[in-house]
Amino acid sequence: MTRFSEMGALLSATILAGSAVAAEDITIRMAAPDWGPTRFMQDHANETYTAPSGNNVKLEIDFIPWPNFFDRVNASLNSGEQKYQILVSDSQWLGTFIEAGHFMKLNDHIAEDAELQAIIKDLHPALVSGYSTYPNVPADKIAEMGNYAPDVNYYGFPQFPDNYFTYYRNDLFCDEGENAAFKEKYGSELPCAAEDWDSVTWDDWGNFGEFFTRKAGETLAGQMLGSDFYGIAYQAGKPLDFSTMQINAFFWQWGGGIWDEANEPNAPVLGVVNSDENVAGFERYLELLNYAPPIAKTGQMGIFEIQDLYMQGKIAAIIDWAALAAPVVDPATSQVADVTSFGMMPGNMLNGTLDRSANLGGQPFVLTTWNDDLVVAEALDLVKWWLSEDTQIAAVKAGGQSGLTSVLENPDYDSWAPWNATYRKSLPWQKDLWHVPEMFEMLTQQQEEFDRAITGQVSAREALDAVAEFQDELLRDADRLQ
Amino acid sequence: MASGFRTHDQAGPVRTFFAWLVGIIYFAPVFWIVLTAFKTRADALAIPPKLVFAPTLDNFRAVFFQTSTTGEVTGSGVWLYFANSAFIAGSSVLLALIIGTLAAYAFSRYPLKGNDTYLFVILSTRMLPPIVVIIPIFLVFRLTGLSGSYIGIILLYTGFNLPFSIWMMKSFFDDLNPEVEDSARMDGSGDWSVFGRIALPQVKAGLAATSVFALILTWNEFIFALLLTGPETRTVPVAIASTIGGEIGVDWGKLSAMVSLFLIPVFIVTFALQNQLLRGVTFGTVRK
Amino acid sequence: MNELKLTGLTKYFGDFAAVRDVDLTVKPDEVLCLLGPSGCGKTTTLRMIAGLESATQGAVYFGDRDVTHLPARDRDVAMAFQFYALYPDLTVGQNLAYPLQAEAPTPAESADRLARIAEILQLTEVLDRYPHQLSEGEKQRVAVGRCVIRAPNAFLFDEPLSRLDAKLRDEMRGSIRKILATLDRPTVIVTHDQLEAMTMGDRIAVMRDGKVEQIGRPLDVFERPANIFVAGFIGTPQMNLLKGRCLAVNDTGLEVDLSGQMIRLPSGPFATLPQTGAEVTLGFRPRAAARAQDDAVSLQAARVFLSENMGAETLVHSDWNGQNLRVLAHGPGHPEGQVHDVQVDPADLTLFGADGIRITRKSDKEAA
Amino acid sequence: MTLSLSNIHKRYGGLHALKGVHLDVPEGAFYALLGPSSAGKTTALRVICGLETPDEGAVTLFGQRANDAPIQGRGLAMIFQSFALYPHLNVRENLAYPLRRSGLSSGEIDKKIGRVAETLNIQHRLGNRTDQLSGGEQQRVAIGRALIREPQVLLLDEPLTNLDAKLRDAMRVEFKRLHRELGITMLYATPDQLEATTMADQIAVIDDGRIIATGTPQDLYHAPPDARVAQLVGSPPVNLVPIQDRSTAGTWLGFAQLAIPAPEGTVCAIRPHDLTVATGEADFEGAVVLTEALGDVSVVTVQVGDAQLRTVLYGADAARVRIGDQLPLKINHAMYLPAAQCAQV
Amino acid sequence: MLWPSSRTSCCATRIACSKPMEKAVNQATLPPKLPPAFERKVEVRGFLQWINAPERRGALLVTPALATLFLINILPLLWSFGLSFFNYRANRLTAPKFQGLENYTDLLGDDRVWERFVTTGLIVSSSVALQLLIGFGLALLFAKKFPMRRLALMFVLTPMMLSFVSVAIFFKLFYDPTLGMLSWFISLFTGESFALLATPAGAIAGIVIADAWMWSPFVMLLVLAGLVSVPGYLYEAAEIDRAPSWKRFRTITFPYVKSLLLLALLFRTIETFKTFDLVFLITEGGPGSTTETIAIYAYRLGFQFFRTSEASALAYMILFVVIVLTSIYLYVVKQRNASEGV
Repeated sequence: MTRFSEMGALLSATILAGSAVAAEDITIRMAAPDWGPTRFMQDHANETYTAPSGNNVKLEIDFIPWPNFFDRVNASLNSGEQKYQILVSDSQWLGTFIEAGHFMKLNDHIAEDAELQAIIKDLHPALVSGYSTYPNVPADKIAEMGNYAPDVNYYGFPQFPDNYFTYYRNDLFCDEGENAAFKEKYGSELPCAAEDWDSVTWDDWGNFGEFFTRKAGETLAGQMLGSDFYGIAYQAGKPLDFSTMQINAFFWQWGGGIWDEANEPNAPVLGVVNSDENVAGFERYLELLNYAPPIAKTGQMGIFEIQDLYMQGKIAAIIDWAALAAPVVDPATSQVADVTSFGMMPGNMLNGTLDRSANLGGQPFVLTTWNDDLVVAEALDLVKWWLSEDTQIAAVKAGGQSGLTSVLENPDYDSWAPWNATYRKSLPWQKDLWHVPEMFEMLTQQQEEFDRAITGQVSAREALDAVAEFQDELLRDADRLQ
Repeated sequence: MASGFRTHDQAGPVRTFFAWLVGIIYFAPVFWIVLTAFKTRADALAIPPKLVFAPTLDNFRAVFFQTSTTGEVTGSGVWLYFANSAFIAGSSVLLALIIGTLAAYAFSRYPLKGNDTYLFVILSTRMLPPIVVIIPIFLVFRLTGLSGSYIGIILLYTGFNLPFSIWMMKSFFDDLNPEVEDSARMDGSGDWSVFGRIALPQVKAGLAATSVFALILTWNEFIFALLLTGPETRTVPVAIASTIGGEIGVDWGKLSAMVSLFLIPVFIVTFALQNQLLRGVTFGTVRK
Repeated sequence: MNELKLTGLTKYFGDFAAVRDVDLTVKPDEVLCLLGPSGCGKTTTLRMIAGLESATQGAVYFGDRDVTHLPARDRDVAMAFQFYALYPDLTVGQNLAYPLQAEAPTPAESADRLARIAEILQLTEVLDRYPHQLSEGEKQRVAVGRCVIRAPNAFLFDEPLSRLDAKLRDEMRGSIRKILATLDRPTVIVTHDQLEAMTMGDRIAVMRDGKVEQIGRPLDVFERPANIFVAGFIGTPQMNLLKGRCLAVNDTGLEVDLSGQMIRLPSGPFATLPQTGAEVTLGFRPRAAARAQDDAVSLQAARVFLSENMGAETLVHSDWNGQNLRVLAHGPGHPEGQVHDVQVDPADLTLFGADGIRITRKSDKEAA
Repeated sequence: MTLSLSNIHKRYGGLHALKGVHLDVPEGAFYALLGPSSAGKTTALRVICGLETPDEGAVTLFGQRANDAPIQGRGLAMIFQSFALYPHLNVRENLAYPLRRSGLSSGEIDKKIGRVAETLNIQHRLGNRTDQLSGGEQQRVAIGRALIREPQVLLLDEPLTNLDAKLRDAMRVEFKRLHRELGITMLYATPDQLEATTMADQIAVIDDGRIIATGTPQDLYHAPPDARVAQLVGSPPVNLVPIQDRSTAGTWLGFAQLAIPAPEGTVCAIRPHDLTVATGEADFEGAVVLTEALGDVSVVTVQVGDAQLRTVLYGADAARVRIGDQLPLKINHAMYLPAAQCAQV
Repeated sequence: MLWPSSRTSCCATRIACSKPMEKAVNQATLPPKLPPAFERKVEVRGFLQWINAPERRGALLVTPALATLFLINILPLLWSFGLSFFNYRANRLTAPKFQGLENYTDLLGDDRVWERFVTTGLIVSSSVALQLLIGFGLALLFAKKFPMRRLALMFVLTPMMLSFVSVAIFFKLFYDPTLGMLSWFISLFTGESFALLATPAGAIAGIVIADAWMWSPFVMLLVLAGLVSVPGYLYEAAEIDRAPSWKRFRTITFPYVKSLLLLALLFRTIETFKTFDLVFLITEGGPGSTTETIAIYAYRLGFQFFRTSEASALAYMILFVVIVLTSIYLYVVKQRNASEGV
C-alpha cells in the first residue's frame, strides 16, 4: 500500500512541479456544497480577488450536492486523487480526515503570519473551537487564551458559520385575538417582537405548541383553517446529524452533556451520556414533539421538512438554521415570507440563568496536505481575502453569516438580514459535537437510538443507555477511554 | 378478425376500459412529476393537490440557466453536465459495444473451453450491488491514478456495460442462421469480412437496442458518477441530486423539470424499442 | 348416431370469401377428407364445424340439431390440431384423459379407455412423459389419441400428418386408417396432400377458393375428375393435360387437333359432345401409356428429355410438339434423347370442355 | 477425379461425425449423398468446402491435396438447406456478393446478374428484400448466387427440404436440367431416396458417418450390397424377410420356398414391385391388412405368418382388393442380402 | 418452380433442340482450370498472421473484453478479497495488518449483520412477491389487443425508466403526513393525517410499494412474453375439450408463464437485493434500524465507519449470495431455453 501511495505522490509531484514552472497561473480548487454561500464565494472571487503575490490565482469551486457532499469528499480524499487544494469540511469531520493525513495543520503558517493571527483573534471563540482545533479545545478555553495559542492545533477557518434559532409567524404571535386567548389560557403573553423571545423557555415553547395546534375547520387568527395546523417544530430526523443537533442542546441546557473529547482519555461516557440530566432533557425534547406536525412520528423531521412545512404556512414556529432562512422570507418560495420574524431559541432555567446552549452549525474550510509551498501560500492568501472585513460584509449582505467579531459588531450588521441579530446573539451559546474519527460510528448509532425513541419504540432512558454503552465500548476499543 | 367465436387475442370493451384505467393510474405518479415541473413551489406542495394551476416555466429556466446570488444569469446551468453525460455515456457505450460485440461473437461462434464459466463470471460481476464494488474500485483507481479523469469514468462504465453488451449481443448472434455466414465464406469472404459484412449488419437492431439500454443504464448511474468524477467530469444524475438538499431542501420544481426532461428521450426510445424491451431488461437471457 | 350436415356454409373475413356455399353430409361411419391447396378454405370449414369460427351464412347440423350458433364447448366435437396442441404441463396420460373430465365417465371407464387408446397408439410406454420429451411421431399420436378417446358428435382432424417427415408419414397413414375404421362418428380430415386424402378418406371433397369442386370416393375422383383443377390436383405423377381444338364431331368420332397432330376418338362413350371448333383438353394418367392396347390413340414422335428413375418404374418426360408429356414406364424406360410414340387407350382418356369441366361418359352412371 | 475424400474423420467433442469417409466424385457427375438425418452428409459437404477441417484424412480437389486450402479459393459453391440468403441485402446485392473480390467492373457485374436473373426468372425481384420472396424464389436466388461465380463444383445440402411437395417435384427436374446445361460437377446431399435416384447418376449411401455403398441408382435398387442400403433405396420400402431355414436345396422363408439357396448371414429382400398377384400358381397366400389405393396403383400390405409384406398392385388388381381378402402372391424376384449392422431406422 | 409453368414448354423445346447456355459449352470443353487456392501458395508468417489464425480467433476476440473486465471488475474484487483478511481503515495512516478470517468471523458473529440480512430478506421477499402479483395482474390485463395498447403499455412501463433517486424523493413526498397525497387521501375518510413511515411495518410497506411500483412492469413484461407465446390453438383445444376456465389457466396459461415467472422472481430478487438509494432516501433505514438493508450497512461500514477491510468481507458475503442467486437464475434460463420447443 505504501509503495502505491508513494507512486501516487511522485506522480502528482511531477504534475505540480510542471505547473510550478508557469508560476503565474495557479488554480486553487475547492470542494464545496452546492448552495448560496459557496456560490457567492465563487462569484465574488471571480469579480474581486487578485492575489497579493502578483500570481494569477483563480479560485475554482467544485459544487457538490450537499446530501452527497460527504460521500464525494470522503471518496476523493481516500482515493488519493489529490484534486482539491481547499475544501469545506463539516466541523465534526476534522478528526477523521486529519488522522487520515488529508488536512493540513496550519500552526507554522499562522505563527509566521501576523495577518492570520489577527484573523484568528478576531473570530468568535466558539467558531475557533468548533471549526479549527483538533484535538478539540472548548470554546471557553479558547476565549481564555484570546483565541490564539501556539500549542493549540489549528486546521480550519469559518467558511460558513451557522446556528439555529426560532422562525415564527408574527401574524399569529402578534395577533390580538390569539394573544388574548393565549393569555387567558396560560397567563402569559405571546412573544411578538424578537426581543420577547429572549425570555422564552421550553415550557413556553410547549405552550405555543399546544396553543397553536389546530384542526381543520377551527379558526386561526380569525381565519377558518382549511387543513390541520401545528404549533411548533424542530429537528427530529434520522438522516445526517439532524436529531443530534437539537437533542445536544437539550442535554447541555439540562446540565448534562456529551462525551468530552477535550478530556480524553479521562472523560467517562457511562453516567454522562446516560445521566439523569440528559434523560430529563431528552424526555422533554420528546414530549414537545407532540405539538409538532405528524411527520415527527416518522423520525424524518429534518431541517428541510420543517422549513417546507413552515413555508407552506402549516406551523406557527420552528427552530432551524440561519442558512435556511433566506428562502423563508422570499415570496417566490414561501407563503409566509411577509409574516416571518426571528427570535432566539428557547432556553432552560439552569442554575438560575436561562441556558441557551446549542449545537454549532456551519462549516469551516481547510487546506489539504499535498500542496506545495506556493499553493499553500496562495491558498492562505485566499483565506485572508475571504476573512477580510470587506469580503465578509459583502458575504453577509448576500445572505451569509460572518464569524468575525469586527463584522458582527458593525452597527449595521443586524440590518443586513432580518435574522442577523438573532444569529449574533445566539453565537456565544454554541458548542460542538465530537471531532474524533470515531464520530461517524458514534453519530450513526446515536441517530439510530434517538430515532427509536422518537418513533416510540424505546424510552428516553433506554435509548441513552444503549448509546452510552455503545460509545463506551467503541471509545475503549479506540483507546480514547481508559 | 371481424366476427366469430375467436376471442382469445382481442380484448373486449370492459377489459380495454380497465387496462386503460390501470395504465393511467399507474402512470399518475409520473404525470404528477411532469405536472410539478410546471408548478411554483407553493402549488407543488399544496394539499389538496392542485390539478388546475397557473403553469410556470421558471423551473425549466432554472435548469438551463444558472443565476448568481444576485439573480442575474451567470452560467449555462446543466449544459456542462449534459455534455459530460453525453460524452462519457456515449464513449463508454461505444467502447463497450465494440469490445462486447467482438466478445459476444466469439462466445457465440468460437466457444472457448469453459465458455459458460466465463459468461457466468461476467454476468455475476454485473449483479453485484454497486456499493459492494465501490471500495475496491477506489483502491484500483487510487493505484492507477484514474480517479476523476474522463478515462477513469469511461473505463469504469465500459466495464459496467460490458457484461450487458456481451450477453445481449450474444443472444442476437445466437439467433442468426450460421449457414448465412458459411455461405459468405463460400462466396469468398474471410472471417473478418464475414463478421463485418454479414453478421454485424444482421444484428443492427441488436446493436441499437444494446446501445440504447446501455446508454439508459449509464445515463442514470449516480453513485459512481458522484464518487469517481471531478468537477469537470460530473454528469446529469449528480446535477439532479443537487436539487435535493440545497438551502431550500428539495427544489421540487427544478427536480421535476430535470426528471421530466430526462424522461422524454427515454420515453421515446422505449416506445420505439418496445419489442426489444424484454430482451433488454433481462440482459438478453429472455428473448421471446 | 347422427350425421353431420353443412348447408350453404359461408364465411367472409371482411370482403374476402374464405368459404362459399359449402354443402356436405358426412355419415356417422364415414371419413370425409377436405382436400385442397393452402388457402382454399378447408381449415376454415373445419373450424366452423368445430365452432371455433362462426359462420357468416349457412348452417351446421348434427343430425337434426342446428348447432350453427353454439360455441365450441357446447358442440361436443373432438378435434386434433395441426400443431397437436398438447398441454405442455400435463403428462401424456393426463393429456389423453383431459377431455374425459368434461364427459365424466366413471373412473374405471376412464382408465379403461385410456389404457385402450394408449395400447392402440403404442403410447403405453410414454404415458408418464411430458410433451417436450416426446418425438414428433409420438406427439402426433398423443394428439390423435386425445381426440379419439372421446365419443363426440364428430371427429375433426386438421392436417394430422403435415408435421411428420416422409417416412413417418407413410407409417402413420396406415395406423390412422385403422383407428378411423373403428370410429362410428362422422369424421372430417383436412389435408393438402392428395395421397393422404386418397388413402384415408371414404370420400374426398376437393376444395378451391372456398368452394367444393368435387365430392366423391377417392377412386371415383381419381378416375372421373370433375374438372381440370381436380384432375391436376389428384394423382401423382400429375395427369398429362394436352390442349387441343375440336375439328370435327360426328356420331362415330371426334377429331381433335393437338398441337398440329390429329387424334381420332370414338364419340360413342361420351354422354355429350363438344361443339366443332371448341377448345378441349385431353387428359390421361402417366401410367395409362403402360397398359395401352392395340386400338390405342398414338401420340407420335415424342422426344425424351429427362428420365427419372423411380425404382421399379421410370418417369419419362418427353416433349411432344411443344407440350410436356409424362409417362411412367416399367423398368428403365426410354433413354434420353430418344424419340418414341406414346399410346393411350381411348378409355383412359379424359376429355375436358372449353370451360374446363369434364365431358361425362355414358359409363359414369354404372361406375358410380 | 474432381473431388475425393479419403479416410476422413471428424469429431465434435464426443461426437464422431465422420468415421473414415472415402468418396470419389468424377468430373461432371451428378452425385448424390443419400443418408438419413445426422448420418454425416452435411459434415462431409462442409469438410469438402473447407468450412470444417478434417481431423484425419485427405481432401483432394482437382487432383491436389486441399486440406489447408482457403475456403474461398477452392472453386466450389454451396447451396444450403436454409438457402442462407443474406437477409440484410436485397436480391441484387445477394447475387453480387460473390463477385465482390472478382475484380470485375460494375458493368460486368450487372451484366452477369442480369443474365443469371433472367435464366432463373427473378429479374423482377432484384430490388426486393429476401424475406419478401416466396420459398421457390428464395431457392432460385440461392441457386443464382451459387452459380454466378461459375464454380466447377456445386455442393447442395438438402436444397429441397424446405419446399412443399409440388414445388419439390418441379425443382427436381430443374436441377437435372441445370446440371446438364452447365456441365459442372454436382454433389447433392439428401435424405430422400426419390430425389437421389431420380436425379443422380451416382449415389453414395452414407450412414452413421460411413459410406456404406456407392453405385448408380439402378445398381443400388436392383443389387444393393446389404439390407440396410436396400431399405434406404426404393419406395415403398423393401420387404425384409428373415430366413427360417437354409439348405442346399433351397430357402424356406416361413411361408414360401425359394429354389436358390441363401448364403449364411443373409436376409431375403423382396421389392414390393417384385411381389405380384399370382395369375397362375401362387407362392403363398397372404391376408390383406391394409390397402392404400392411390388411383391406378395401390400399395397393399398382407399378413403372412409373422411377416407383413407390402406389394404394389396396378390397375384392375388394385380395385378388387379388400381388407381381409386372401391374396395369392408370387415372388418374381428376391435378393439375399447380408443383414446390415444397424438394421432398423 | 425454377421456370414458370407458362414457359415450361418453350424451355423444354430449348433443351430438346440442345441449345445450352454458351457458358456451358466453354466449360465443358476446356480442361479444368485450377481454382486460385492452388495457384497461390499462402504462406503463414508473422505475428499478425499467428494471432489471426482461426484456432485463436475466439481467444483474440474475447481478450479485450476480459482485459477490461479484469481491470474494472475482477481486479477490484480480488483486491478487496485480499483486503478482507486484513485490518485496514481507509481513514488511518497505519499500515494494514493481516488477521486471517477475523473479519468474517466478526461479521458472522455480529447480530447487527444478521439483523440487516433479515431486514433485507423481509423487504426483498415482500417487494418481489408484490411485484409478481401486480406484474402478473397487469400482464393478464394487457395480454389482449385493444386500441393504442402500445401507448397504454408505455404508461405502465415508464416507472422502470425513472432513476431511483427521483422515485424515492417523490414517494417520500407522497407519504408525507402533511404535504403528501397519501395522507390527504386517507384523511378524506378518517379526518386524521396518516404517517405511513411512523411504524416499522409502515416503513417497510412504504419502501415495498415504491419498489413494486417501479418494478412490477418488469414482471409484467416477462409474463406478457409468456402469455403471448401461448399458441392460440391450445385455448381452442381446451375449448373443444370443454375445460372450465380455471383449468384452462392452470393447464395452459400458467405452464407457459411459469418459467418466466421464476426468472422474474430471481432477477428481481437479485436486483432488489441491491436496492440502496430507494431505501436510503425514503427511510434512511429508520425507524431505528428497522429498514436498514445489508447494502446500506455495507455502505455505512465502508464509507462512514471506515472499516474498509470489514466492509470488504461483507461485500464478499453479499457476493456469495448474489452468485448463488445468479447461478439459479442461469440454470432456469438454460432449462427454459432447452424446453422451448414444446
